[in-house]
Amino acid sequence: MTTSTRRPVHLNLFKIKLPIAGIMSIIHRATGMFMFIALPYLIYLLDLSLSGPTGFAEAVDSVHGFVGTVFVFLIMWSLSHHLLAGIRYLLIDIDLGVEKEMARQTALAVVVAGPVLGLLLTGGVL
Amino acid sequence: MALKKRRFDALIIGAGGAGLNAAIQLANTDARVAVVSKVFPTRSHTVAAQGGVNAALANVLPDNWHWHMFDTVKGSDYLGDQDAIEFMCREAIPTVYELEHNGVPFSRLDDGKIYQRAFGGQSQNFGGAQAARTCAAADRTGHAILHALYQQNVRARTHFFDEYFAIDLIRDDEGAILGALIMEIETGEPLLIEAKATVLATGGCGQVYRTTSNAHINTGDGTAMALRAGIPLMDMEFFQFHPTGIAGKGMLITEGVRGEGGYLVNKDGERFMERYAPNAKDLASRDVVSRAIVTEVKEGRGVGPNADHVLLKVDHLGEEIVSKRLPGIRESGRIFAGVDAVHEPLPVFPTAHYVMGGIPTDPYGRVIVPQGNGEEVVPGLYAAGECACVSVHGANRLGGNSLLDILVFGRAAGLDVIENLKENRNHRPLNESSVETAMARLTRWDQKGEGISVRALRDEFRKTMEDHAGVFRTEEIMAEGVEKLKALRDKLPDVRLSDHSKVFNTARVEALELENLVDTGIAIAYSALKRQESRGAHSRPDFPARDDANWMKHSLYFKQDDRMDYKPVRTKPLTVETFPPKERVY
Amino acid sequence: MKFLVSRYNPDSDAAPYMQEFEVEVPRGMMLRDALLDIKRQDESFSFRHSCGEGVCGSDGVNVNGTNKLACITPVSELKEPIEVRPFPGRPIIRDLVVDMTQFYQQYKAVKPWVVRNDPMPEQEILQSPQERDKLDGLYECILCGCCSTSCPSFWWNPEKFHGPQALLTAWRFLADTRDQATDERLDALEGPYKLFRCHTIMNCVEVCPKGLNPTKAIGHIKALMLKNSV
Amino acid sequence: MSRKASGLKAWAIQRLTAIYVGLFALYLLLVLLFAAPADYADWKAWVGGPVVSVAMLLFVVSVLMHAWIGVRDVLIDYVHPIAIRAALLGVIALALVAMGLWAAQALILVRLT
Repeated sequence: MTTSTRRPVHLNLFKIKLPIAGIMSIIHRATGMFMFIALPYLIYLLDLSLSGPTGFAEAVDSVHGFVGTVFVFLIMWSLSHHLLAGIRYLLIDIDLGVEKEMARQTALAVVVAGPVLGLLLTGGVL
Repeated sequence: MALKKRRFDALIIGAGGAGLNAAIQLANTDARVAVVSKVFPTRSHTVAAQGGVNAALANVLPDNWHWHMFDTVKGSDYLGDQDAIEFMCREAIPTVYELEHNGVPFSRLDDGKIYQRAFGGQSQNFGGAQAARTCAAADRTGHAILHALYQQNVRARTHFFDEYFAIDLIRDDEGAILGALIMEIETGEPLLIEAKATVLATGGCGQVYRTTSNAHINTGDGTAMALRAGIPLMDMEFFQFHPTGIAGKGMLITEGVRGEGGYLVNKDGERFMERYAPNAKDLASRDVVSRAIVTEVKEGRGVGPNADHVLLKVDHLGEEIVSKRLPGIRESGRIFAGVDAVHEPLPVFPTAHYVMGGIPTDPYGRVIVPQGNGEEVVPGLYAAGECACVSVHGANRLGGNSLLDILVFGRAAGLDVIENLKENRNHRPLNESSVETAMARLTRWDQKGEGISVRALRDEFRKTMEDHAGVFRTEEIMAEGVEKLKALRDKLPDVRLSDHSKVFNTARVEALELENLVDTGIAIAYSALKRQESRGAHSRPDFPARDDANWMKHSLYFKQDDRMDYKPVRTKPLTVETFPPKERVY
Repeated sequence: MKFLVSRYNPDSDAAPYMQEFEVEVPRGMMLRDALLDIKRQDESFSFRHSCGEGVCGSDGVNVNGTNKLACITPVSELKEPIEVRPFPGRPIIRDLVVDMTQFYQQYKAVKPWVVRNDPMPEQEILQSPQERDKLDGLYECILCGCCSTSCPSFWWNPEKFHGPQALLTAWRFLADTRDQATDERLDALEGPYKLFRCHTIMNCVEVCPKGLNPTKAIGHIKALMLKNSV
Repeated sequence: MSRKASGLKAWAIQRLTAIYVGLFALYLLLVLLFAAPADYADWKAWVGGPVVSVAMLLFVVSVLMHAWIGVRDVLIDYVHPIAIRAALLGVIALALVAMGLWAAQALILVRLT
């Protein structure tokens, strides 16, 4: 058909239901991208903290401010989610939790555990 | 706009088991073969066959093709042609092995061979103990076979016209078939396919009845096309009602359930088949079991609030057997009857299932018509599968013989086309007036204005068929039915579409299908009215006995003037002795 | 009950829109019955359907955001208003009918047939029940397309990513002890696209009307590939 | 990375690096939670330790490889015009190398001083 290129496509993501495992997956991707974007700043902090006592103090200070705390929380959440989701993926690779019900439950667990763990870790490290 | 044309060596209409098995034979040679299907090939109704395919492989119990032949002749109530039946039962064995080589995932026995289950009407040693002859891929045998055949055709690069609807055959003044006019459903555009040989493999026509196990697509397209081309339909009065459809819905519960040990009970919990068929019980032939169920319900022993069905007990088999051998049934029961077969019995009632009759052919798939005192082949036309009548099923088909029929005769037709092509190297000249007639059938639906809707006429027709050409048939009921059906046929010219758009207009397809349903349905009702005996699926309370003296003959219905003709049953097999008619008890 | 169905006729509509229908819902009604009722009200409404019992795979649609087979989806399980749209990501031909060509192409691309180099035996190729069991959960696929059209990776790369359906089929033949083309099949799946666009999102598993698990099949392909390359 | 191997190899490396990154991140978090360095000297001593500094370097390299494969996947999924995708991949590759060198320099300098 010559008209095929003009045909409409239904891809309204607000009208397509994403199952819990899909939600977990897209958060996995988003957290990965966030940490990638945050990498230069993390390396800057590492460099700064190792540059000398002043740098170390500056680095410690910068993560204790309001913006810094929010940043640390986002990183901790991202790390928790990405890590837990990653473990889930590795287990699925070896056929553990690949059945539908189990996959749903573990996905939900990861989505819930991410921010909770993120919050705890933020409190713990700061 | 000029009509678009394509030329092929062979044209196959229908992409179920018969069409695809014919196509694969051709595609494996250098013939140019086109397969036209109104749905994507794996949506063809072969996909719904559950139980299996019969072949005397003797993997489980002793067996040979001669026993299989006896059961088939007996099952046909001695109306089947014994030469064709011998051919089929012999060919069954290599056919099943070929399927296995083609990738069909048959269930297996511990020794690695193909699993075979018990099915109704199958015996050892000419009517002795129950045989195990039905080769199965769990309860999805048709699905497994159809997909494998499609896959083989993809491998062989068969040319598919998916979602094209066949309008009519094109023929010349000598009656030779030159191809067909088809319509691309997606665009609504007609296309003329010229072919040296045309194979009709359009499947069944269960949609003529309101309650049926058949798919929406089973509208008798091929049989109606043949009728319009002046070809008669044979033995159309023999329509099989499968005993175990889900009550009120029609979805099939395979005979394999009874083969695995399931049985029927009435409202008193009585295993009533013991009364109707003391030996075979629930595995008696399908016509016997269907009549028994209808009788139970008529005599007030039905189950449910309306006492309108019986129960199929499976729960005693245990979860392992059910989920291993009958997983699809458990699923269907849950979805459509709200019943888990592992714990509860399934509500069942006979459902319109299979037409034994069809386009008359010889065992090579060639369409044959009466000519003078004998018969003649229609040049360039073949038919195979449910739309054809070789006659291997006679008055009643055995479970597991339909997949066998489509495969054996689809293959035989394909092979004969190959031979035919060696002699006929050129296309015959096109006959323009025939093309115009076919085009008129398409353009007729462009008429605008008020009229009866397709849906209304269709609903009324199917209801009338159910009421007047069902399981039990008296002169009175059927005569009234034929008049009603003819009256409905007369209304066809007044039917109008309100939607005249081109692109994927399913209303137009349904209108074309309606014409096919009407032609095929009337063939059934008319042939039934005329046959004054009870034989196989054709059961007449006013003529309760089989009448071999007057009626051991095939009926032929012609559309023109609703004319009937008859021809003798071929009782002489190819190599063995004739099985003479005997009383049929199970 | 209130139904909202997606309508689009290329002859007259610039874009798809939702149309409201009221359907009376008796007990046990399937979504396909409801769509047929809508067609009764408006003959021009188009959708594919055939067997009505979930084996032919014709009537996959997107209902309230999830891909389902209409004929085995009880209306009672759906939340009102019931919104019915065509499969996501596929070009719409008309109303609920989409162009599945790409999906079939991907299926054909995995060479879905048993390849046997040894000469065929006169009888069946032997296969133990345990070997045959490996095909369970694979061969039952009905090509309805629910899985692939719910897969984000397939939405973004339908030309290059095989999609869950075709990969399930690929594993169906890799797992068949009769097949002798393991290396060729694995080689053909290499590269970043055909197989490795799968990110284990598992939308496919979520929607398969036959309860099959393409994710598991894909995992088995990857594992076999890894095993054969070290 | 050869064209032929860019599927399986990338997938395998993604998983291998994930395991290492995950384990080391866990260790890092435990240290920060329960034995956080009190001051610069503490911090420098810990990071500059022979085992930790090598492990840390390996961690950085793993993170960068993991990120490369992950970001590449994202671009393959969403960015289809080949020129734009190639340009983005180039920029990202450069950025990752630069970040790697930057982190390595910081970690090596702390060993030397």
